[in-house]
Amino acid sequence: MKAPVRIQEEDFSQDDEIAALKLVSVRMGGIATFLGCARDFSEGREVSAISFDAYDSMALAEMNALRDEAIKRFGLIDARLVHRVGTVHGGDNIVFIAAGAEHRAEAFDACRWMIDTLKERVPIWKKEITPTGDAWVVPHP
Amino acid sequence: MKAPVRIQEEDFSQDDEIAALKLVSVRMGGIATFLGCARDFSEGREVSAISFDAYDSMALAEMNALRDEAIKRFGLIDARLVHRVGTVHGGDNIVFIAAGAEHRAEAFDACRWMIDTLKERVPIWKKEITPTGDAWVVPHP
Amino acid sequence: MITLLFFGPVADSVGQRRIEIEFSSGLRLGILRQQFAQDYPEAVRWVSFVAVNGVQARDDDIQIVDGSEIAFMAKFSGG
Amino acid sequence: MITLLFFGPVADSVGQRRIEIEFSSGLRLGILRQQFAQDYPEAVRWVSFVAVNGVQARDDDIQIVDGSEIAFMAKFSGG
Repeated sequence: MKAPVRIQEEDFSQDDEIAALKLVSVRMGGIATFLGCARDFSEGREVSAISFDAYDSMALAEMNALRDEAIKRFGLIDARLVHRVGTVHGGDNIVFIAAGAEHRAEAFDACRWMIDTLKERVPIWKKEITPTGDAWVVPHP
Repeated sequence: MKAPVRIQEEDFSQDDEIAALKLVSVRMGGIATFLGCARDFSEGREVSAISFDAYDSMALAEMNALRDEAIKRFGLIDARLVHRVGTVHGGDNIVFIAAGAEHRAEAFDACRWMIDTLKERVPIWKKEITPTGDAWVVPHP
Repeated sequence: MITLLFFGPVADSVGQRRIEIEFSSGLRLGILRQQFAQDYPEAVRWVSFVAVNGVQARDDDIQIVDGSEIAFMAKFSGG
Repeated sequence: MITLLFFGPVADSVGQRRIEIEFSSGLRLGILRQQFAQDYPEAVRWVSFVAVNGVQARDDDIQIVDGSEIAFMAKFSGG
């Protein structure tokens, strides 16, 4: 069984993640997930690939803290977070978040909170590789 | 390629559904999904199985209308809805909804709207099979 | 012919999933509703919606054409 | 020894992912910050956060102990 929080180069399977999430309890009535994918276009520029760099140990600790906080805050049964690093191309998976709860409202709220908060707190950086050069992405405040 | 809106007895794969959704465009940056599962417990009663009955032709038409409306209303790139009928057991999948958009906010809003509205508009009925007898579920107003 | 369709709790209460009845000209939804309530007083307690040919119908004055499918439906509980 | 860590745009600008420096007693975060800004004026423009041993640190008065890992980090852009 893979860990519920991971940073990895390789792709992941939603089916595997959901199966692992469900193993925790058959009292889970609603699972909300978010899958972030690489787009071939960003703010008017064509993007050939996206490269991710992470402060692995801190990023993993922050993602685990996020999971713990989401479970407690939204009363989840369980949650999983996977983020890829290295280079991905248009259509590839980047990040997957799943929140399992007894009912759907908590699952949706928690899933959304986790992806929003991951972007704020987890030390990962994205570089867009375009035909006219590479550029690190600076998030808007 | 399976249709984006389906009512079926057999289980489905999230990986397959997401792959089909992504084929539409590599401009899809965020995919929000909802998976509804059978719980072994409901409002204090142990539940051995859940059985679903549908007015198939009308349910399919309503689900297609839901998809069209969600795509238009939230500016989605694409969406998929699958609902199982027949008998399912604790932990089994019941319903899957996926919303793909350029950005995550629309994907989340649309996914949530689709499951909320499916429950209101789509002619499907659920019977809980418990050790002490069967009971059709009457939704709270 | 007119086909009456029942699903879920309504089908269980009626004891059938479909009933065919003779078409008579000038037939309106309200008449079918009344007939159904008279014939199946237990089942009608479940009914919250009626659909005519797959579209929800709220107006009892709706004219029913020959060959129509009328569904008497309980509150939906899918999802 | 103190290890300075750089990632993403900061690493590109510094041209390295880690630099080891001698520990000196009484070392505070503010001193390391100033030194970094002096040595890498281009890279420092990217820096929005500093972490000491994996925990974000905002107070320049923080005492740095021997063996610490100090990360100079740009705004996060994961997800």
